[in-house]
This record gives sequence, C-alpha cells and structure tokens, in this order.
Amino acid sequence: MLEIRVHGRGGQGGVIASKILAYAFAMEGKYVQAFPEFGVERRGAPVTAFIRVSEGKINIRSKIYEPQHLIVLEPTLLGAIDITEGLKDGGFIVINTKKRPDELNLKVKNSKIATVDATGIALKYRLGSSASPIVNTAILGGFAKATGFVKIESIVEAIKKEVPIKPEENAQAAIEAYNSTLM
Amino acid sequence: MLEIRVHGRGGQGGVIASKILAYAFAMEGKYVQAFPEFGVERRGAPVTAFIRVSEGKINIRSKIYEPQHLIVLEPTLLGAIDITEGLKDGGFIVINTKKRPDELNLKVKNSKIATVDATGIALKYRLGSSASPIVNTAILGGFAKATGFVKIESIVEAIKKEVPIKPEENAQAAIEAYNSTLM
Amino acid sequence: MSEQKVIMGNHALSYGAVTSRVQVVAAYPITPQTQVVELLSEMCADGTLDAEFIKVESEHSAMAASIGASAAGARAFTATSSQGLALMHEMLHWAVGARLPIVMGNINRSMAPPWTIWSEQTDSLSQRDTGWLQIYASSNQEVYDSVLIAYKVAENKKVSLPVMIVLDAFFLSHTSENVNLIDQKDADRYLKPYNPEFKLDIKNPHTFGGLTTADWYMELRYKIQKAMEDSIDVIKEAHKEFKDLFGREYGLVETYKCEDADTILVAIATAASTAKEVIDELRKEGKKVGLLRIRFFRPFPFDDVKKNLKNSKKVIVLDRNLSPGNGGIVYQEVKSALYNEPVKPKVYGYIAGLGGRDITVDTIKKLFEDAQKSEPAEVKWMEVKI
Amino acid sequence: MSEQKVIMGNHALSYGAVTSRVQVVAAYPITPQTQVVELLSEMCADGTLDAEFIKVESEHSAMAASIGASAAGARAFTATSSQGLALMHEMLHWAVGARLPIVMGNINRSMAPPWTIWSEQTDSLSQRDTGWLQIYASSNQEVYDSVLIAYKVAENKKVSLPVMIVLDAFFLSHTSENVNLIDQKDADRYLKPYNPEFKLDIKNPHTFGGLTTADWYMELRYKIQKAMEDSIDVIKEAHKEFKDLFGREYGLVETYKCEDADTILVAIATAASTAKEVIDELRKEGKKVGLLRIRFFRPFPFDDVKKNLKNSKKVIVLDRNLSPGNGGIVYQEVKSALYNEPVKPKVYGYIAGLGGRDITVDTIKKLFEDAQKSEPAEVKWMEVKI
Amino acid sequence: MKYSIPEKELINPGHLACQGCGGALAMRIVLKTLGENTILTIPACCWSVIDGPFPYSAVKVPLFHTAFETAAITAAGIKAGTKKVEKEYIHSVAWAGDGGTFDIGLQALSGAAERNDDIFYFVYDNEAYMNTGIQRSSATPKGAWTTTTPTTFPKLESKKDLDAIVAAHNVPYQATVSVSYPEDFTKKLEKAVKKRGFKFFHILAPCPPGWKTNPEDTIKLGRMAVESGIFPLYEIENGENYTINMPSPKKELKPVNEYLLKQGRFRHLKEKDIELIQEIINKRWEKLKRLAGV
Amino acid sequence: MKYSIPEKELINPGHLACQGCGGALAMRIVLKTLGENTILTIPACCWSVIDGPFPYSAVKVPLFHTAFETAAITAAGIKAGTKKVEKEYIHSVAWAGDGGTFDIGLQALSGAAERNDDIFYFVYDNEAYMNTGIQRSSATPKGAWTTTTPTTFPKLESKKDLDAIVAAHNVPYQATVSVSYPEDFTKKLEKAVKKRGFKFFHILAPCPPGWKTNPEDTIKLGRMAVESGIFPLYEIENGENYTINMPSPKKELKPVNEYLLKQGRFRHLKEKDIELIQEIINKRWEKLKRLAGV
Amino acid sequence: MIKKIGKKIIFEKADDLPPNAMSLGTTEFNETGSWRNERPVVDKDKCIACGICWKFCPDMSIKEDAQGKAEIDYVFCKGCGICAAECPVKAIKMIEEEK
Amino acid sequence: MIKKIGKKIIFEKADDLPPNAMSLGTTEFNETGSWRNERPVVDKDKCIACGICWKFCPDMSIKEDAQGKAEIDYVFCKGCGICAAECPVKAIKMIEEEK
Ligand SMILES: Cc1ncc(C[n+]2csc(CCOP(=O)(O)OP(=O)(O)O)c2C)c(N)n1
Ligand SMILES: Cc1ncc(C[n+]2csc(CCOP(=O)(O)OP(=O)(O)O)c2C)c(N)n1
Ligand code: SF4
Ligand code: SF4
Ligand code: SF4
Ligand code: SF4
Ligand code: SF4
Ligand code: SF4
Ligand SMILES: [Mg+2]
Ligand SMILES: [Mg+2]
Repeated sequence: MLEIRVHGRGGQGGVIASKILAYAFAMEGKYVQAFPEFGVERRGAPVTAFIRVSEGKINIRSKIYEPQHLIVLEPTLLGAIDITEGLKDGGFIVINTKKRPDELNLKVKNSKIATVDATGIALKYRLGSSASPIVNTAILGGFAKATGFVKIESIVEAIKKEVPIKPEENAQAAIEAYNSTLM
Repeated sequence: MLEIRVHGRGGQGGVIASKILAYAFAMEGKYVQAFPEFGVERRGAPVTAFIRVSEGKINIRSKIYEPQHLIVLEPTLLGAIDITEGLKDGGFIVINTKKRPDELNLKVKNSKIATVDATGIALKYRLGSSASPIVNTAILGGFAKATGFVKIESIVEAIKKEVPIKPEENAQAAIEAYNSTLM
Repeated sequence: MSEQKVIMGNHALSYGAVTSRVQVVAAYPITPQTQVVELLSEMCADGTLDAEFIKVESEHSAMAASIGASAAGARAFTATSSQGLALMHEMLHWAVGARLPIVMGNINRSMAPPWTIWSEQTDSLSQRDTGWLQIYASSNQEVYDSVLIAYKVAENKKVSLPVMIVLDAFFLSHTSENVNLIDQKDADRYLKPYNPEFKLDIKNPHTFGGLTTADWYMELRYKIQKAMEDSIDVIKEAHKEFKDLFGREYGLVETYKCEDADTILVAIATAASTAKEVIDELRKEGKKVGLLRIRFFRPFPFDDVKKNLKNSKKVIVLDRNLSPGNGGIVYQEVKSALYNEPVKPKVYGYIAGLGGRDITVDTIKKLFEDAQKSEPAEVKWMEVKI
Repeated sequence: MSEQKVIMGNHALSYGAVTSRVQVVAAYPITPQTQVVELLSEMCADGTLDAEFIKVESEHSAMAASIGASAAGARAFTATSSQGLALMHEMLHWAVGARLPIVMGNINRSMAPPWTIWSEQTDSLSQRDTGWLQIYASSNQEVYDSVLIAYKVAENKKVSLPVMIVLDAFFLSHTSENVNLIDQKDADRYLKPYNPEFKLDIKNPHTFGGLTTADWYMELRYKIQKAMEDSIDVIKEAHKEFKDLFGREYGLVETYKCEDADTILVAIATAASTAKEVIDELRKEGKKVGLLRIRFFRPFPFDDVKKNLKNSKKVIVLDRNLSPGNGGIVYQEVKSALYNEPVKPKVYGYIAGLGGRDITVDTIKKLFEDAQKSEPAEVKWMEVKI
Repeated sequence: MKYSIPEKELINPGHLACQGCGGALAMRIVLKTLGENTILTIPACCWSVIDGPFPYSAVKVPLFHTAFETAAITAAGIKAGTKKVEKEYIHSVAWAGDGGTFDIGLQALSGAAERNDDIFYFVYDNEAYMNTGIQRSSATPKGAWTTTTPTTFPKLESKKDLDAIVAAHNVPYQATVSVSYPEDFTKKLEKAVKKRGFKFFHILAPCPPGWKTNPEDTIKLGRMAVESGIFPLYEIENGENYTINMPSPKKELKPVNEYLLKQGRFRHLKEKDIELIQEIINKRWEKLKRLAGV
Repeated sequence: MKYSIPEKELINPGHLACQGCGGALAMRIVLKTLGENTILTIPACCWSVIDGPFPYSAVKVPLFHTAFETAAITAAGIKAGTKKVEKEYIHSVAWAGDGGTFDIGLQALSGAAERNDDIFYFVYDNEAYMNTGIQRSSATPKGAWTTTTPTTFPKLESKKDLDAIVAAHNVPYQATVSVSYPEDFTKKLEKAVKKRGFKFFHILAPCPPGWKTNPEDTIKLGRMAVESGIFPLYEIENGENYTINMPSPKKELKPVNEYLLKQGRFRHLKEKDIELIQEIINKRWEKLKRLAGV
Repeated sequence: MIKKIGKKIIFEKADDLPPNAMSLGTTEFNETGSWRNERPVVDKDKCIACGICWKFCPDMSIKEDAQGKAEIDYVFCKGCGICAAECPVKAIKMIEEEK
Repeated sequence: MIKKIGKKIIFEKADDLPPNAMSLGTTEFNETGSWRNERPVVDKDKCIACGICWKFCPDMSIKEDAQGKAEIDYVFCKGCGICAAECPVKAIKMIEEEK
C-alpha cells in the first residue's frame, strides 16, 4: 500500500491534486483513497491531503499518520511548517521549486527528493492567475517521473477527465513537468 | 369515590364549574380530581367535564366512563345529545332549567332529578351577558342542595377563591340556587 | 406553612416555577401546555413573579432564549409539548453541550401526523439521546415538587445539565388535583439563588462553545456522561433534603409492593399511578405482584432497576410510546440494563395507550394476564384493534 | 455497462440520486455535506438531472419541501448532517407519520456545542425513534448503491417509509474512492418510476393527516411498526434483485468470519471496515474473532443479530456515539435484542471515536484486548484521556 | 337567489369551526374562486381542526396537513412535485393562521417569496393563536387582551406589518382582503390566478371567541375594520404598485373606537389608549396613501 | 499615527480569518466602538471559525456560540438574563452572517425586532454561505456565481431587501455600513449605543475567496460598492426617517460594471446582464432617495 | 371491514384503515345543528332573494328554495346569527331553541 | 494539569478541561505569519503616519513604532496586502516570501 501526503495552501488545489492522482492510479486498476486533512480550510493557511493506493480493496478507513511519500505544492511552506512530520524512511518527496534537490536543506534521512518548477510551468500555460498560479496538475507530472509509480499517460488522462477548466493546458503542464523534474 | 359528569356548551364554563366543585370538596378534606373531556372545545358545541371525589388518595388516573351523577348547565342539550350515556343507577342529575323535574322527560331509571333555574339566577346577578349568561356557579348551589354531598358554605368559599370576576355575585347566585332547587 | 390548592398539572408547573423564583421565562403556546404559559405571563404581568417573560415566536426560539438567559447566569424556565419539543430538538442538544441547568416542562402528547393532542410519551422519550435529565411525574404534587428538585439538581456543579419534567397530557396537565404549595421562605431555604461557576461575564470574559477538534471533543462528552453518572447521588441528596424539609419522599424510582413480588410491572408516569389500583386488587387475590415506577428515565437508574427487579421471576414493561423498527423504549432499556446480571427475570414488553388511548385498570390487568400465559416478544400490542 | 469513477462519498450520494432519477431535490448546505448539494445543483442546472431543485432557507424547510413533493407523488431527495438533521427533527417524525418514501443522506458529524465538524454517529442515532429506516454505509460504493436500494424499499407499498443513508464525515464523505456507476438503463430496470397508491390528486381528492382521536391513532402507529417489520423481507428482496442485476451483495447486516468465532465485534459504518483489518490480523494470530456490521439499524435486524451472535462467547460493541445517562446506543440495542435468548454471550460495550477521534486498527485491537481481561460495564470508554 | 360570488361550494358543512367563524367563511370564498385544480396545505391552526377529524374532511380538494412552521415551503414542495407528475396546472395553496404566518412560519414564507415560488399563500388573520386558546401573536393589535397579554398588561407592541415585509420581497401580487367584502375578495383572486410566482393574500378573519364578540357580528366587524382604516383593503404588484380599494382614500376614516369597543378583547382600553391607536391608524393610512400615490 | 477610530483593540491577532477578510475587520471596528460592556453571541458562520478553536478565542469580551438560526433570540435571552443578574448595562450583541440573517435566522430576527428586544444585531454580509464553501444565500446578488448557482445558471433572484424588511418592524435604529468607511461605521455605532430597543446594522463585508477577488482589494471593493450605489450607506430611525450618508444623493452613481468585473463571481456576466443589474440599482437608488425625501 | 352508517364511517380494525390518516368521507357526518341555541327562521314573505345571507353563512347552511328564496339547513346551521344580522330586509329572525 | 507553553495551552486529561468548551487563552497561540506568501515592507521614509493601514488591517498586525510610523507585526501578518493597497503614499510594498 502506498501512502502519500500532499502539502499546499488553502486555495491552491492540493485536495484536487490528490484526487487526480488517485484517479490516475485507479485507471491503472488500483484501489485508491484520496482525502483532505479533516479541518477548516482557510485561504493562505497550510493544508494537506492524502492518498492511499493498493492492489486490493482498501478496508482501512482511518487517517494516514505516517506517509511514505510527500508532494509539496508550495515552496514557502518549507520554512513555515514541518512537512516531514511522521514521514517514513525511504520514500519520495516531490517539491515545487525552482531549486535543485541538493539546494534544499531538508532534514530527512533516506527520502529521495525531486524538484520541479511547477509554478513556472503553470505560469507558462496560464493556469490560474499570475498572482496565484495553479500548480496542482503540473506537480503530478513531477510525481510520476520521480516515483515511476504511475504512468504519465494516466496522469494526463485523469487531468482531462477531472479538470473542468483548460484541461488540455493542464495536461501539457503535467507533461512538461514530467520532462523537467530533477532528482 | 364519587364520580360526577358535567354537561355544557363550549364557552359556558362547564370546566370551571367542575374545578370549583372539586375545590369545594377539597376544602372539606377530600381528595379530588377535576378534568374536562379531552377534546377540542368549540364555541357552541357540547362539552363535558368530570369530577372524582374520594376520602383517600386517588391513584386511578384514567377517564370516567360511568359517572354516578350529572350536572347539566344547558337545557337545550337535553334534546341534542344523550346526556345519560354510561350513567350509573341511583345518582343525582342536577339540571339548569325553569321546569320542574317531573316536567322533564328523561330516560333514566333510578336517578334522582333536581332542577334549578340557574339561567334566571345568573341573569338576576348579571353574570355574563344577557345573551350568554354564566350559569356555572349558580348550578353548583343546586348540586349542593340536591345531593347534600358538599356544604353550600364550601361552594361559596370555593367560588370566592376561584372566580376572578364578580366573586360575590357568583356566590350569591349559588346560594340563591341552593335555596330554590326543586327535586 | 403550606397552602393547599386544587390545580391542574399545568398550573402545578407554573407554581413550581414561581416557587423556584425563575428569572427568565420564554415559552410558546401549544395544546396541552398553554395554561403553563398563560398563568406565568399573568404572574409576570401582575408582579407575582419577578421574571422577564419573552414571548417568543416559536419553541425553537423558546429554548434558544432559555439557553441565552441561562448562559448569562439567570434561572431559566420553559414548557412545551410534542411538536414544540421536537422543534426544539437541535437546541436540546445545545443546552446539554453548553451545560446549562435549564428546567423545562413537557406535556406528553403524541406526534403528528395525523394531528392529535392526546397523551403518549414518544415525544419526550425520543429525546432520550439528547442528554437531558428526565423526570416522569405521576401526580400534580409531584409535578410541583419536581420543579424545585430539578433546579436543585441541575444547578449542582457536579451536574450542570438541563432537566425535563414530563407529565401526561390531560391525565395530569388538565386534571385538577389537591396540591400543597410550599411557603416561599421554606422554598428559599431549599433552593438557593443560581450562582454558576462560569457565565457570560464582562468582568471575566470567556468564549463558550468554540470549534473543538478531535483533540478534546470526546473528553467534553465524557464529562457530560460523568455528570449524568454523578447526578445520581446529587438527586438522592436533593430528594433527602426535600423530604427533611417538606415531608414528601421521592426516589429515582418508586417501588410499590416489590419486596416479595415475583411479577413486577415497570411503568412511567400516570399509568404507574393507575397500576397501583391493579396491584392492590391482584394482591387481594393473593398474587405476588409489585410495581416499579421509573421516575428518572435519565440518568437511567441502572442500580435501582437492577436491585428491584433481579429477584423477580417476571417483569412486565408497559410502554406508552413506540420506537418504530425496534419497539417500546422502556422495554428496550430495561432489558439492556438487566442484560449483564447473573440471574435474569423474563421481561415482557407491551405497547399500550398510544395517541391518548386510555390505560385503565382493565388494560393493566390484561398485561398481567397475558404475561402469565405467553412468552416475551420484541413487540406486543395491548388493546390495539387488529 | 458500468463506469468506474473515483469519487467522494458525498458525490456517491449525488450520483446515486441521479441514477435514481429523483424528481425534486431540496437541500441546504452544511459541512461535511455540501458537495452533495453542489453537484446536484450543477447537474440540475446543466440538465444532467431532470429535477426541480429548491434552494431552501433551512434544513427544516428542506425536509418540509421533500415532504410536500413526496406527498404530491414525486421522488424526493435531500441530504444533511448533524445540526441540520437535528433541525429537521420535527419533520423527520412528520415524514414517517405521513408515510412518505423520501430518501435522505446524512453525513455523520458530532453535535454542537462545542462547534465541531467531525465524525460521530450521535446525530443520526439520536433520530432512532423517529421511524426512519437507517442504512449505515462503510464504502462509497455502498453509499451509491444504497440510494437505489433505499428508494426501492421505501416506495414498496408494504413499507412506505422514509430512508436515511448515513455515512461518516470525512472518512467517507470527503474520501474519494473507486466507485462503479450503474448504467442508467440497467438502473431503470431495477428502480421503476414512483407510483404511489395515494397522493395529493385533484382527480381523487383526499385530506391527509387530519385530527385523529384516541379511536384510531394507535392503529395508525401499529401500521407503521408493521411496515417496519414487513420491510425486512422487502429489503432482502431488494438486495437479492440488486445482486442479480449488478453483482454486488448486501444484507441487513454484514458478517465477516463470524461462523466459528467465539468473539464477535459489532460495529457500524467505517469503523466496521477498518475492523476487518484487525480481524484478519487476529485470525492470523489464531484468534477466533469475527465481525458483525449492522448495515440497517432501523428496522433493527433482530433475527440477524441474534442468529449471528448467539453462538459466540463474547460480543464487543463499538459505539461511536453517546446517549448521555445511558451509554452507547448500539450496545444498548444489541443487549436488548439478545435478552430473551436462552443462551447469551457476554456483551461488552465501548465508546470510541467521538468528535472525529480516529478509530484506527490499534483502537479496535484494544477493544479485543480489554474484553479479554475485564467484565462488561454500562459505559466503558476507549482512548479517552482521563 | 342572486349569486355575486361563484355559486359552487368546494367545502362541506359539518365542519368544526365555532359559530360565526370568519376563518371558515374565508376558506369558503377562496375555494369557490380557485376551483378544483387546487391543492391545499394547512399548518397547525384552527383550520387543522375545522377541517374535521380523520377520516372526514370538510374540503373537496386535496389537503395536506403540515407542521406549524412549514406552510409556504410545503406548498412549494407540493408545487415542485406536481410540476413533475401532473399534466395539469395546479394551484398549490398554503393556508395558515396569523401565528403560522407572522411568527413561526415567517421564515419559510420569506424563503418562498424570495425564490418566487409559484404558490398562493393565504393568511387568515384572527389576530391571535386561537386554536390553542387565544394567545398573543405578532399580529395581535396593540392594546388587545389575550391570555398571554392580560388586561393588566395588554399587548404593548403594534401589529407586525407583514404586508410591508412581503412587499419587500417584490412578489408579483399581494392583497389585503376581508370576509366582509366577498366580491372584492373574489375579484382579487381572479386577478391573482393569472399570475405566476408568489401570490400573497392577507385576510382579516374575525373570531367570536378570540375577539370576545357575538357570532352574528362577524361580518359587521370586518366592515368596521375596513371603514375605520385599521384594516384597509389594497393590492400591491411587484412590491411597488399600490392600489387602495377601500375605504376611499378621498374620504375621512371612520373613528376606530366603535370597532374596538364592540370587542371584549379591547374593552379594558382607556380613552387615551384608543386615541393612541387612532393616531397610529391615521399615520399608517397616510403612509399607505403616499405609497399608493394618492 | 493618527487614529480616526477608537484605538483600543478588543480582538486578538492569530484569528482564523482568510487573508483580507472583510468580516474580521468588521468585528474589529464594532468591538472597538462598543467597548467592554459587550456580550457577543455568534451563530454558525465564518466567525464561528475565525474566533479560533477551543480553548482559544480572538475576542476580549464574552462570546456565546449559538446555533445557526438563533442569533437574535439567543442575544435576547442573554439580555433578559443580564437584566436579572448584572448591575451594569450590557450591550447584548448578535453577530451573524448573511445566511444566518437573511435565511435561516430571519424568523428569530423578526421576532426580536417585533418585540423590540434591547439588543444589537449585526449582519456581516459577504453575500453567500462562505463558511461551508460559498453557496447561495438570499443575500447573494442577482447574477452571481456560487457553488449552488453555477455560471451556467447563476443566481436568478435579486438580493433580498432585508433592510426594508427590518424597516417594516419600525425598529428604533438601523443602518447600512461598510468596512471601507470605518469612521461612518463608528459614528453610527456611537449613535446606536444611546438607543434602547432593537438596533440593526447591515455590514457589507467583502470576502476574497467567496467573491474570487484578491485579498488586497477588500477595501477597494467596499468603496466601489458604495460609490456605485449597489450598497449605499444610510440610516433609518423608527422605520421611517431615512438618511442617506453615501454616496451623495445629489451626484450620479458610478457605473457598477467595474465593481462587478473586479470579482471572479461575476466574470461570466454578459454586457446585457450587467445592464440589467445597473437598471435595478438605479431603480432602488431612486426609491431610496424617495424614502429619504431627497 | 369499513362500514358506512349514514355519513359515518365505521372501521373495525387496523387493516381497514388507509396507510395514513387519509379522509374517506366528509364532515357531513357531523350534524352541527346540535350546536345551536338559537335558530334562524326565514320570513319568506319578506325575503327578496338577494343571496346576502347565503354569501355570508360560514356553514353553507342556506339553500335556495323553489321560489329562489332563502332556506335554512337546520341539520348543519350552528345558529351564529350572521344571516339574520346581514339580511338587508330583516327577513331572518333568531329564535331560542326549545329548552 | 493544564500547561502553558508560550501562548499554547496544553491539557493532559479530561479533568483539566473546563466543564464546557470555554476559552482559556487567545488566538495569539496561532502565529499566522506562516500563512504569508508575500510580506508587506514599510518604507519608513515615505510613511506619513496617517494610520490608514492600521485602520484597515483585519489582523491587528500594524503597530506604531517609536516615530509613530507604521510597523508590521510579522508574527501575525497574513500578507493580505490591504495595507499596501490602501496606503495613500505607497509606503508599503509587498515582496515575495523566501522560497
Ligand atoms: C411547533 C408547534 N408549536 C405549537 C403548536 C401549537 N399550535 C397549534 S395551532 C396554534 C396556534 C395557531 O395560531 P394561528 O396560526 O394564528 O391560527 P389560529 O389558530 O388562530 O387559526 C399553536 C400555537 C404546534 N402545533 N406546533
Ligand atoms: C442548522 C445548521 N445548518 C447548516 C449549518 C452549516 N453552516 C455553518 S456556517 C454556514 C454558512 C453561514 O453562512 P453565513 O451566515 O452567510 O456566514 P458566512 O459563513 O458567510 O460568514 C452553514 C450553512 C449549521 N451549522 N447549522
Ligand atoms: S376560535 Fe375563532 S378562528 Fe378558530 S374556529 Fe373558532 S371562530 Fe374560527
Ligand atoms: S471565507 Fe470570506 S468571510 Fe470567511 S473568513 Fe474567509 S474571507 Fe472571511
Ligand atoms: S345562523 Fe349562521 S350558520 Fe345558521 S344559517 Fe344563519 S349564518 Fe348560517
Ligand atoms: S339576506 Fe334576507 S332577503 Fe336576502 S336572501 Fe337572505 S333572507 Fe332573503
Ligand atoms: S498585509 Fe494584511 S495582514 Fe499584513 S499588515 Fe498588511 S493589512 Fe495587515
Ligand atoms: S498607510 Fe502608509 S503612510 Fe499611512 S501609516 Fe500606513 S504606511 Fe504610513
Ligand atoms: Mg390566529
Ligand atoms: Mg455569508
């Protein structure tokens, strides 16, 4: 069973990202769960979401306390909160940032860090406004590339089915992210 | 245990009559219950009320189906409904009417019938309006006289305590009724 | 020292509120409760009662107003029935979560549709999960006395929960009986002014009821359950003090000839009163029968129920209520309470008297007869025309 | 023939309503239910669903509007949660008395105060006495399927009662999962248009719900209880037909490794799903444990509960709810159901997971451990900080 | 016999209204005019008793008894339902007392008006909670006795101006009507039948036991209420266009004291109380005339 | 630094409002002005979250969280209670969102207004149910997107005219105010503090996520709303005496399109939709001027 | 089995009832003439058949006779007196019921 | 036992709690500065101490410095940008937070 946590800010679409990713896995025949942190979302405030992926039916319906993998939509969070709380060793951390993985000063032991400039890509494809670009689709391309858990084709298809506005551009953004992810 | 039923019309004060009578008994140290027929009272429509009187505590809290005694506030009811339904033999029936008991054609076996012109008395003491005189106090005088179950003094005192408007006149009316009851 | 009146159950409630010196009354009329409100509004108007009377536009608001007044530190009272009680439902939960010692009278009336105004206890029993203490009265004297007792218990810091005093429509509400009123001075010795630990206080400002996460919500609920459990002793004390001062004795339950009984009838409210006649009659016939009247249905008096029933052979539960898809509510809870006892009587449940159908001496006799010759079942009906 | 989606429990409800071709939707937003309403209002706006959407000003009105629509002969749907459900309370009774086959989703959320938006079943379980059928779901697929099943059962002339489909806040409502949607044509074979025996019909005018005296009110209640009892078979049939057409199997209860179990956990909703993990683990350790998930809490599945539990030695009931002054609601009803059985397992009750506190594999393991070494008590708390 | 209003009765005798009930007469007029394509919904009020006990009914159209606070929304639900299942156009009619309208049912009413639900809403206003034995409602006039506003402390507040509240919702049609003017009543109904959306009727319905009046004076009282301007008859379209029907805005109002003193519920009033009431009436009348542009 | 409104803060930072929340600012202004003798009651709304989780609170006065539909009556209950137990005069303040006021809390509000309960009622109007994620309320303006009025079918009905509804209750004092005009706001509060009886404030409180606007534009939007006349500032005393404060009744209104198009929730509107909205504004403005006698 | 006796409906058992409290007959079972303590009597000579009494009767108790004049239905007339009060030619008198 | 760590309140068990959910501390425990993705910076030279930014800040995050000029409280400032937008002399700039 894969357990993944997504970090973002209220209003950024982290919860939708988790849904799209789950959908992509489902299209590959997996059983999935995607859910937000059960709290009150506030514009600007940090928010999280979760994904479970399994080959068989998922009976467990409690929260995820110790994810293996992380997706970080918002680089400014790295300074603001402890994104690695409860993180298990040995997974992937995919971060939206211009920086290279080795430029980041993350206190994690054995996680593999990947970075992708999802913001830059989102701006390029005019996703969201320039003040608040929507990065939640692009970063999934990065996740697909970094982890290899899910095909980029599935991500693209999931985006096309789930994103009502500019589905094509969002799909392109994911592909571009896939191709520009650094590890 | 005494069980008494009162007949009147909606708006006439039959329920209050039952309460005053119960109170009069209570002042003589009795345990009492007084309650209306459990229904929807409509101005003009026939209504009934009930009284239980006992030396000891009354535990029974169901309705009265077979009263021993009747009080009838409204003579026109005699033609309209069957006032003797469920009536036990051997009790008293006190009726507000100008007629003498033997002028009434009641189908009862062994009940003792008493009559009193409560309407006339109420008009005399200006109780209620001339169109709808309030006869519920006067008739209690008749009941006291006819049955002897309760002292007229108790009735008078109960009236004075319970009737907010014209208590004196109501008390006088009861006394006059007491003195003019025919059996 | 005490005055005897002949008053209806509804007025017994009103007088109880007056003797308890309630400070805020907010109520809305509904048959068969109206006389409670009418008398109180008269007494507020003429100064007999020094209280604020809020003539609300619905029962929902009646409870909300009571909640506000109580949160501000005042003694609050209201009364309602059936539809009105149901309309308050969200606010019933509220009063509990806010831990406010409001006292409310509820006149039992069956639920619509169809429209009905007659007695049945489904209205209040279907509020059993809201966290209100519930007292089921069986005489007007008990109604009156219970108002004082209710405040005494509710306002105890160990409890801090609202109390509902429940009386059968018409059989009590509209039936006038002898009631001894307590002299105000004596009452004041029994019931002190309400003086809460915390309230809405500008000198000591707190926020009440703010968003509570999974971190502590459960513990706050635990405290409510704890308060319910603690209330048992508080009630016993309140009863004892009441008896010492005024001579009248009450318990969480009332027993009647139970000691040696092999068959015990369990009932609440007026049916339990009428049942005493039946017990007396059957005793005369040599039958070892007894009565357990549950006076407090919440907190459920587990100990008293177990203690009094465990030595019997048969228990007959009379339910004037229905939880559709399960059965009689008292039956269910009595069985549940006895479940883990080592030796258990057979427990029979009967539904009777819904929608104002009279429960007479005869009705109750039939229960004893049926239980003599049959086996228990989830739902048995008595005197239903089928 | 059927499409797979990854959708949250709330959308599973909405899609269920769409596949059921509901005709009138009246709903009011409340966290954690809002997505149900939002998706339906979108689908009404864009024509996916040919229904009237009434954007009411409160939940009380949502239920009243549903009642009106249903009485007029239309298929009505609504959804709510906690405070909203509580605010509807009077109308919940109404829908039952009027015998209207409304289907409603309720997202379980704990009751305020304090404010909370997290999962707990006190909201819907405290409606247990209103006469609604209640289905507790444990997956989004079940939520979706249950909407169709609910209408099928509710509209059956033998039943004519409303059905509540209940899902845990967040654990289902906001959790997206794989859900297979049924093709509309197939669905139409399963669920026919609503065609009531009686409705508000200008060609055949009747008055509904008029004042009913003690003469017949009780018999009308008897009919409601009868309908609840009859609904058991109707539900079984509806489940069978559902399985035949769509392959997915449901029961009044779900059993998991119960056959030879000496200790059986009884739970409802998502906790029962997580519990399967525990059962599997404990089985691996050689322990004879099983799970009984109560899917229909109303009608209470007496037979299934008795049949599945009577051969066990210990029964552990997990309650994510509290009836203050008594204890866990499921615990109470399970004990009551087993009471008159000749041989009875020991029944343990635990309260856990209130106010959104997570019920994890660990939590459930602790129940088994505690029950192994202790005696039952009226109220036991699990993972409360005391 | 001359029939100045539709002849056909859609209501049966034997109903449970008191002698001389204005509310019963009001229903008679409304059903006559709306006809058989009508579905009634009635919340708790005298009419839930008047219509008769199960299994009987006084009305010849379908009637749904609903909870006290839900008249408007239940009617809206019924309307939505009939739209889906009926071929014919149905008048979905909410019929409620003043308590069920001014107080406990106000929110549902406001919601339906805001959504412009296609229903009729009738309030038969007897100015108190009569069915429960004459308690104050917010429609009770200032100074009146009720069982919750004793003569020692009669109602302090003025009658809530529900017509203005409804008008603030800009509904297609609303009117005040009186059982004493059946022809005016019928005419307005016929006008409203042609409109789609929310239609509101405020009926003054004298109540002998509640007003402490003689049953035979019911019609007379309705007339006096109109003539004294304490209950003028007018229409409002779209919340804006006011038309005063009666009394004539050109004439002086008749003094209100005769109307008041004919009623037991006002008999405790002192002269200066009556003067105050007269002043309020005059002021409201001037305001109404201003709104109607006369 | 200049302080054109009272300096003292009765609210703490760290509260949970979104960036640029108009509703948070509104509370700040109100508490400053009313001072410490204030007890708040707040029904479900964003503010029940903003105030912070247990065991914390943002405000420095007592606050009672109450059920969604009960703001006015809970405040009235609190008032009645304090009258009996407090020596000092207390401002009992109901503070609710538009949903809790125009919709689910309307009845309680109307009841309190009718009884003239001595309380303050504030509605901070962000024109939708924000706390639950932006659903339509009856305060949502015509044409707006919300999650229950999708852009394919935006809100059809006009915003409910709550101020007119309150005015129909003839309450001692009512006013519309805006967070963009704190001095006007404060002045009105100071006026109201001296009145006894029911006092009503309608606050326009822009909401960045709900209106789909940038947080920094909150004040600007409030200003544009006033200047375009879609939310004029005015007072009403006793339901009769109207005073328009802003914009000047003598000047032309600024066109509304700029205000609308700054907001994502209106961005789907066609030109003719905007024209229609402009017409409605103009009409309402004329009516308001007429009522104010200017 | 549902019986009808005159206008009265008699059920015997729960099965006879409709599923909910649905009307099956009219209020005409209820002969409200018994409520009357005064009865309206029409003076047919005076009656000008204007229909005003009919228009105002809350109990549908005024019918047209063969001559088109007013006729009271004493089965239901509650004796409110409105007809007498409103008759423009005073053709109706209220007289006391037999006592 | 109730502990206070800075502005945080730490309960250990049910007994530590008040009987109902009553506040015991202020929202200052919640340092909303972490919400910011842009930070307002005051150009003290430009600032004319008019107080307008203070007046409009929804988060009480503008203080007066020793010179009476505006000073931002970054512990709480959420970075909404209102102060910058409303400053009449454009003395406040919003700059991106470190990424
Ligand atoms: C929720 C609820 N509260 C109270 C009642 C009791 N009740 C029934 S009718 C009524 C009064 C109705 O007054 P109004 O609407 O003016 O109608 P009227 O009786 O005067 O015709 C009341 C208070 C009820 N049925 N339901
Ligand atoms: C009875 C009830 N129904 C629904 C809710 C859910 N709810 C909480 S806040 C809210 C929206 C409040 O909207 P509004 O009053 O406009 O305040 P805002 O959130 O916009 O500040 C809703 C629907 C509730 N708490 N209680
Ligand atoms: S109380 Fe009044 S409104 Fe009710 S039925 Fe009697 S007369 Fe009519
Ligand atoms: S959603 Fe709007 S009103 Fe609510 S806190 Fe955020 S900005 Fe304020
Ligand atoms: S007295 Fe009244 S009920 Fe009888 S006919 Fe005349 S108006 Fe009708
Ligand atoms: S009102 Fe008089 S004149 Fe006219 S029809 Fe009746 S009885 Fe005849
Ligand atoms: S950015 Fe916003 S929160 Fe920060 S100081 Fe400026 S106005 Fe206040
Ligand atoms: S608004 Fe600008 S000039 Fe005025 S105090 Fe603030 S920073 Fe200084
Ligand atoms: Mg009325
Ligand atoms: Mg809002």
